[in-house]
Amino acid sequence: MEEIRIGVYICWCGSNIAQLIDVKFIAGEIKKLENVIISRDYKYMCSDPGQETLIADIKQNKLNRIVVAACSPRIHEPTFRKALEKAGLNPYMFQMANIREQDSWVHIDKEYATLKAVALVKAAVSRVKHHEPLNKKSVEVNSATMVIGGGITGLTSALEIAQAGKQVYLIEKSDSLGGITAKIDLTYPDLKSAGQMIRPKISQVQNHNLIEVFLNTILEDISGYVGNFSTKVRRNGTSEEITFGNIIVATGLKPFSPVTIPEYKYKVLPDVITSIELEKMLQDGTVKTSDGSKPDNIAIIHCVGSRNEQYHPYCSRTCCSTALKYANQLRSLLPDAHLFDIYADMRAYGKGCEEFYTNTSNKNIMFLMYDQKNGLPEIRKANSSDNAGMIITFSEKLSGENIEVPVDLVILMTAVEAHEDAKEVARLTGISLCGNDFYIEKHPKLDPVATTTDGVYIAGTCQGPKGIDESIVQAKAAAAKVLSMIAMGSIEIEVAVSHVNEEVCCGCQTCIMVCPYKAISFDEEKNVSVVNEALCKGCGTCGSTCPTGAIKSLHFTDIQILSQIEGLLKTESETI
Amino acid sequence: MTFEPTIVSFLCNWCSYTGADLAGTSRIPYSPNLRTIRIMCSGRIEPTFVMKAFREGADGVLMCGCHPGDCHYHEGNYKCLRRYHLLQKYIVQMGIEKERMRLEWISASEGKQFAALADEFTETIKKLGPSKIKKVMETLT
Amino acid sequence: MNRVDPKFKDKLKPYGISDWNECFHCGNCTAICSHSEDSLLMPRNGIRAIQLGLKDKIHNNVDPWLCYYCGDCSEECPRNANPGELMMALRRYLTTVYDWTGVSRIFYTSRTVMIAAFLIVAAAVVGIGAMYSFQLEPIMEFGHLFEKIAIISVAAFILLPNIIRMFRLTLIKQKIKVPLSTLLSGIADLVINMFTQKKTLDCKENRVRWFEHFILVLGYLLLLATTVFLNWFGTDNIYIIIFGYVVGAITFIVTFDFIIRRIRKKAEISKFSHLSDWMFVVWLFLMGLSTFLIRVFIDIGIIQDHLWLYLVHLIILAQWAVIIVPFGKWMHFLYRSFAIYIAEMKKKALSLKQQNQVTTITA
Amino acid sequence: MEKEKPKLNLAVYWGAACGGCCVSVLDVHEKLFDVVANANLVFWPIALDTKYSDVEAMPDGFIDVTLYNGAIRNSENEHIAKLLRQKTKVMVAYGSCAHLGGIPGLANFHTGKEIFERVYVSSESTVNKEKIYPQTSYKIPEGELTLPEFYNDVRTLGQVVDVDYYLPGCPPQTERLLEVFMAIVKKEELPPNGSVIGATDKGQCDECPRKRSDNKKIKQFKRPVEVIDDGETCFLEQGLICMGPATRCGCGYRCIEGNSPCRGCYGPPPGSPDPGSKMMSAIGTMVGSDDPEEIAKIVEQIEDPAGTFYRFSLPAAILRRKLIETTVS
Amino acid sequence: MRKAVKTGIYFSHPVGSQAHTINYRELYKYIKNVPVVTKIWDSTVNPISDEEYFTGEITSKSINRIIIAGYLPGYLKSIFSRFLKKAGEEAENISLVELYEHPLPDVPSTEIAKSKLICAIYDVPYEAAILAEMNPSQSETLVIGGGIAGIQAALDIANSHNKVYLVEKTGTIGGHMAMFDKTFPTLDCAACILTPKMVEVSNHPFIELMTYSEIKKISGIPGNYSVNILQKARRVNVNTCTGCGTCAEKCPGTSKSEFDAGTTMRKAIYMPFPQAVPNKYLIDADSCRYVQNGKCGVCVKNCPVENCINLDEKDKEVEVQVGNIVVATGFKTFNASRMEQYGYGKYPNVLTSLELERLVNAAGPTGGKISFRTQDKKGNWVFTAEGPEPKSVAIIHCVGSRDENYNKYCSRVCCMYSLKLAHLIKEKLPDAEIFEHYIDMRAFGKGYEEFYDRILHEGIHIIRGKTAKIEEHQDKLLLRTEDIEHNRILEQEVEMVILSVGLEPNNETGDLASILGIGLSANGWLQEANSLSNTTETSSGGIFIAGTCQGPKDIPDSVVQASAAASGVIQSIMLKKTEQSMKNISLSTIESKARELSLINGE
Repeated sequence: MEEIRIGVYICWCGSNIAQLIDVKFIAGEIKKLENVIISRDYKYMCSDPGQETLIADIKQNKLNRIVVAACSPRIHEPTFRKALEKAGLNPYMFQMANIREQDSWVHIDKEYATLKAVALVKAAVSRVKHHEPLNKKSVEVNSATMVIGGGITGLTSALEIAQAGKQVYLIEKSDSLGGITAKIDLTYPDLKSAGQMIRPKISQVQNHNLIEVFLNTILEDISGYVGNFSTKVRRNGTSEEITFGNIIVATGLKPFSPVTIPEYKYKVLPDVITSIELEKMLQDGTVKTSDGSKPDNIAIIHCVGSRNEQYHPYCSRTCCSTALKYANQLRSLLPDAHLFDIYADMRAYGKGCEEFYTNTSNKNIMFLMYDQKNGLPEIRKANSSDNAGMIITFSEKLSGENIEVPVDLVILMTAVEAHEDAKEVARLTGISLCGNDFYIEKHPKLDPVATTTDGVYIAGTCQGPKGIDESIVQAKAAAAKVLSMIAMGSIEIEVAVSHVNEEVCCGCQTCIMVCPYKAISFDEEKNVSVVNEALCKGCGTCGSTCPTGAIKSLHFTDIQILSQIEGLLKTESETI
Repeated sequence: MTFEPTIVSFLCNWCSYTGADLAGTSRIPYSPNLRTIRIMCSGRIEPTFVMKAFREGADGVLMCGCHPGDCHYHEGNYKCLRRYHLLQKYIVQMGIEKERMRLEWISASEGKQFAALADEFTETIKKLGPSKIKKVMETLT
Repeated sequence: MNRVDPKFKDKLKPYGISDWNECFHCGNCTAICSHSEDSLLMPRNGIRAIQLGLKDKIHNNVDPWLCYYCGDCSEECPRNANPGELMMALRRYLTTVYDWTGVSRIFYTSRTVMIAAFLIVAAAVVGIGAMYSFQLEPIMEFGHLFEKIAIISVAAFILLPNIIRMFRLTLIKQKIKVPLSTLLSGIADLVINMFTQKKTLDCKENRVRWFEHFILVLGYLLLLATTVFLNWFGTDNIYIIIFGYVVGAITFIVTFDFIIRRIRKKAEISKFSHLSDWMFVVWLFLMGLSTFLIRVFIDIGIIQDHLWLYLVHLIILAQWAVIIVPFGKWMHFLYRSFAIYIAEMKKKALSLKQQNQVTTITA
Repeated sequence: MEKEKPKLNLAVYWGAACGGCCVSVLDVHEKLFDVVANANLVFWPIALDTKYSDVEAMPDGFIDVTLYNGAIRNSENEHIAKLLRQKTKVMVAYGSCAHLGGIPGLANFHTGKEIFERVYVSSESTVNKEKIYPQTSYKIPEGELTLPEFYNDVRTLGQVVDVDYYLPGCPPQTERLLEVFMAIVKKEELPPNGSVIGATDKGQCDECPRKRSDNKKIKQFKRPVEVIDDGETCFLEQGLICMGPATRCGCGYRCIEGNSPCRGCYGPPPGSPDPGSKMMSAIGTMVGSDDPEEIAKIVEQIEDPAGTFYRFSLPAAILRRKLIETTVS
Repeated sequence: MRKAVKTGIYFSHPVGSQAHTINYRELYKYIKNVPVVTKIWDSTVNPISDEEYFTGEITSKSINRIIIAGYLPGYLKSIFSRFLKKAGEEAENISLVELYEHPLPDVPSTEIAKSKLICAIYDVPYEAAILAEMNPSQSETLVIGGGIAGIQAALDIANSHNKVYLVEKTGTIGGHMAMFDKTFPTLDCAACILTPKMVEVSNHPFIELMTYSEIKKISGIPGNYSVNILQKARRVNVNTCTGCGTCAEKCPGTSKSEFDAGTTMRKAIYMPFPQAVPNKYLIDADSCRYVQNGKCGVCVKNCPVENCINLDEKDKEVEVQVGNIVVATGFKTFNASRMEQYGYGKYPNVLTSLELERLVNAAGPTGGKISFRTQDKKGNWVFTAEGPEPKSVAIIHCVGSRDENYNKYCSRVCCMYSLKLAHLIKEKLPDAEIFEHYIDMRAFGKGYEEFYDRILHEGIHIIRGKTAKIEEHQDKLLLRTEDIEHNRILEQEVEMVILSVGLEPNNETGDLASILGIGLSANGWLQEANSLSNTTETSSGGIFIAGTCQGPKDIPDSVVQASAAASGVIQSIMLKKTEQSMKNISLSTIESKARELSLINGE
């Protein structure tokens, strides 16, 4: 067996790490460990020169194991693995110690933080001794794509891919395409017709010879892995199986139901309606109250269910500009009506939206500001002397007065929620959900349409509230990722998979039961379990379930983890 | 000197480790007693690791996974939960206070909760005092 | 609880601004205004009151009078909402609120009625001229008499009741109790402010304008005094004659400058001119000029042949006295100084009240 | 004619054990002749009257093979283990007790003191009002009487001396013993030191004749008496805890053949870091519920997890004994 | 078959200067005789007030479809829906044709109005009709701009195994994002997430990186553009420079560091920043003594590598052939000295947000310390780690944005970055008083509101009210603001003021637009093909836009847009075809295409 030669690098991350943790002390402590040939500290390990140092050390000192103590491995593990590869070392002969996110950024006491860092690095060192080289494997990519959701996002993604000449399966649960966009009359800030935009897209999708549309269809099951997925879809009671290489999830949104907000008396007072209900009226060109009369006073209330811990803490992003759009439409339909726009912060952020706000301000609309921390506006039925159907009362922020607004019709700008199917689709596709049930992207900034599951992309409002234009851009971005992958033709797959030692496996089949990906099958002849490496995602559950210890979860083997534990606890009584 | 426990935590890569990272990016301070081992899924946590941690001197062991239903690998966290119950019974039999071992769900967005958990668990362990397992195992006659 | 009144702002249209909605309340105007302070959040508060139609708040408040229209607020307004001109319009509106006769409201809201009034006055003067068979002497005597009667009656029947109304609205009705001694102590300031408008000096880079305005007020008042009390047209006193020339010249030269500025629209204050503004400066100019010319004509002895000049002068004078002074912009002069006085009284009353509260607490 | 091979010197010793292992040696029956033909039995207290002093007198390495059965419970066990090690070329831990601690190892749930208290004072059949406990030495006029010291903990042989081979089983299958013995005699190539011999690397399922599937979701753990065994289905799938998957083959699945689930005497297959934890993990995973309360209820049915998963191996586990306050000096 | 279509067309004229750009008489003449056009109304009748007239007309002429054309036609859509419904027709049968906003700078508006109208009349999407022709395309792509958007677009395209030329005008890629300390709302450090991407670009086998280069000329047709790129003389050999920095140590020429937003000085020979890609030095001709006076050469003498520095190197021009182009030229920040009332440039401790970004950055001029601006020996106002720390800081939002006097638009990122900066200041100076002055808090993105909420609880004073002026008053800065929420005038004395400057199109945007033949929208940003459905394409075939050159946006939105632009490029490469430029498609082609695609039938 070759001699173990470990290089250890402690990153300062500028001052992010170095200001709390004594990096030089760690480097010194680690230098004392067995098999550690090099132990350095460096300002920015992730930088080009940092990586160059690492590569040069590997080459000069014949290092065969590397430990970098820096930020979270979720950020830079790939970076350093690439550097190892560049130096001719197997990228898995590497271990990171997270001394930033889980140390210097969360602790205050320098001594403890440093001691903890030493422990983490020692753990990494003792773990890396047991690392084994793992080799990359690649699989062919099926050029077909499944798009889940037939709203504007799904349609755009489908078209974008089909127009590049690749097969698309578009799955829609309802009986029609178009989603929420089809229910919208106009868009902001240019007052374009949503219908006029989406109708041709729908017919294009329906008539495209490379797009197969599945309406009234639900997904029963998704199996496979990046490049080679298959699914069972059920349509009209019959099941069929389709295979494809990538998935774009665009399950869209659901409007929040304001029934739960007592102040607004939605469904109690008949003339309190939601934005979607107003859209219908606008499409028909007649806005009227429940008794059929023309409303003289109309109020639009923003942030209904948004920006409020009780309902949704997040901002629903589109409502402010949508409210401005309604103000315009109501003004043209009812030139003499008094319009009140009750907002919290006017978030007209998009291109042309601030100008739209300015122009709307000139249309004789009374803008009133409220602050949720002073309570929500309260709607009550008016008295006969009030000369209006309802009265809204609240504390107006810009005048500092408690005011009453007489109204006949109230429009609630309801929040945007993740679609109710999002959870189920997330389960099938392996996407993670954030606290608000929107999908979590692989990286919120740099990989906003990818997910942690390879080959599964998200686009549109399933990721978070956004406007039609923004959803379209996201749909295209997701399509770009898919097209890239199709163009490449093959893709490297997970290497840290499970491995069955056939010498030990006795065929109890417990592992088969626990595998979430059906990646393990039973070989009757040999009486052993067999792992399909392309299907295995490396969760390690089988490894921890196997009673004989025949299954090794590569890169997370028993010995690796046990040594890591040992390393972690070695520093017990040392002090600086 | 006050007793500063050493706690080994096993965090799943997708939720809990990310949540712990979030505590970091959000700079939510918590007690420095936690030493983390990242695994891909809480389903990978097996009793052996916990025993080993206690054996090597950990005063407490914390296991964290995604919330039920949120597991990146569908239901690894449930598997962890089932083992946890059995393991708990076992460690009690072995004379270890069951409070020394915890299984909690931390999602990727729960940086705050993670920090609070770390503090609270550290407090619990501090109250229990140092674990004597390592010493006992080493002084076996 | 205040009820919003979306219709209210429509009532303000005749006073100068048709759209009150551009303001998005960033507060820049109030912050930039050198007069604003915690107790005087101007002009944004006024704008908000208009937008929401909080009528009482506007009526009870003297804030707009404390604005001297330096124009800073309008210049840097991020939404071109023109708060300076909004304040001006409010002042016009408040004039009609204080006016017990309601005539000024009619004049502001109906241009036709106002022009008709001007024509009627002109016709009346011509009629009187005819009554006196267009003889210079009696007409001038009448004119002189008219001046005196007009001053006294306008003061007694319009100015005084309006000021009392202003007091009622802004102080008495709001149950603000000001001790008599305080009321009296403020009078000196009131007079000084009235004649000097010294608060304008607080506005940045406003000295020239203030000075101009100051000598115009002085010129105008002195011209009034010279003609009415010193009988300028009838006197032989060379000092009075020369003095009259000076103040007359001041009046029309300065107003001429004002007119030119309003035409050029360079400074913020001159950018927007309401009909009432035009009338005020033009009539003042005409008055100064015609007075000046009459004395010139007298001095060169051709007034007899140019009776029309005196008639024109009298027409202007009459229109000024019965329309512009009691119902037009002239009243701003008065209201503004009283507003400062009232604001000061309010402030003092408030601080007294606070003091009392403090003592009760400590007691 | 071949030159007669020199005979091997063979020792068999009995530590903390039930004697079953020695019986299993005897169970070679007529094959004993084969043994004797090839070996001299130099030390076997159960059968021969060899004194410890005789052993001490032997030169180092004199004994070719020692079969040590039983765990290390007292100072005598330890002393002889060390002595034999010194005199022996190939030390074989024979049987579960020497291998992993065996049944005596379960004493590690208690302290030595507790055991004495139970045995000499509180047991129902004992009358010992003075609470007299055995002493390691006792002065009598004739001199000093000594007894071995009773240790607080039970250890495996491997934890006391270096062991060359482990031959598991409670007791080991005699056939296995013979195979091993003959291999040594024939100087066949032996596995590396420290290996388990006389057993395969695979779990019991490899040989188990019962039908298995991947459906091992257990809703209720049962005791054998609670099941009407169909004689065909995997025990686990019937809710019976069977240590089979986590236990080496070699025993000839005799328990299973007797319709009794495997109890794990052969110890875990190679690669297991702990003798019981893997099985505990597997059994835990098999609990057929996702509801925490239900899981707890199901798990409650496993009466004695430590005793179940470490029946033969507690001293060899990562946590080798129960943590009891008094054990800490 | 659908029943005969009878179309009524209403023209809504704009008011103001735009009104005369379209010749309506010509337009009427052009469409009058199309069979399905039953009636044309112009603005002499007003649908808002003449309801009876219109319903009468629609009923009597059995009109069953309405086209509203002209300025902001959507404003009237609901009214016509009502008319149609009253007449018993489908309320949805309305097409809107905006005639006053289009992405074509050089084509007469009347011509475009005609083509848009004819498409609407035949009920064919304009986008479909102008897709008449496709050019064959080659697979190489040019990406202009090496900021995050350019990097992302280049990587996405290159990952499909197609060649990309990435042209960047400065000496390194990274753009503005590299200058930032942390990014909102997750506060992960910008460099940590950006530098790996930069390294990926430099290592990518399919990307040819051309830094310190500018686009000179573009000719050719969509699918086959020929691009002239000026490679400015770096004067340092990229291949041999080791980045050791000896040259810069000795270099006597100095200039304000661009990367540090002018907060510190750099040498004439410099590395833009430590993680620059390429990680090599270059010489800035303007501050190099040799280039300016012909005398110096200290760097050459000190350079340990032979022939690495060539002070006489000249700019050179290269030509590349590409099929598609992605423009990602980014933004510049608003020049805060234009707002004299804030005294930027006059008072040393009035900073722009970009300057503060550098200041709080651990790799910045002060190593992450927030200190006052002080004068160095040469009299330059710079920041050093030795400077004292402020005890109070005010941050002013909307500087140059949402302001009719400067930029009318909202710059979209300032609210969030201001909150972030406030947080970072608080972190560094826990005892300092921090004030934020805002108008509307635009925390609209994913996790932004939550971040705002968090800042609200950090003891930072968040005040609604725009600061009107800043004056210097005995070493301190006196701010005057109305605190709207608390009904008071705030006269604060603070020691440092941060101006949250807005975003403006980069200086080159206009020139580049004319080189590329694409339009500019109202505020000088690049004009997209369609503000609703297509924000990444332009009127020119094969030319895509991404990131902030199209309008202000934050990092995730820029990245998404860059990927979306890449999608168009990859599609084109896969099909080996590129769309024709709109302006090259004649009206008659559009008309015949529209007629061909049309499903409607006239009488």
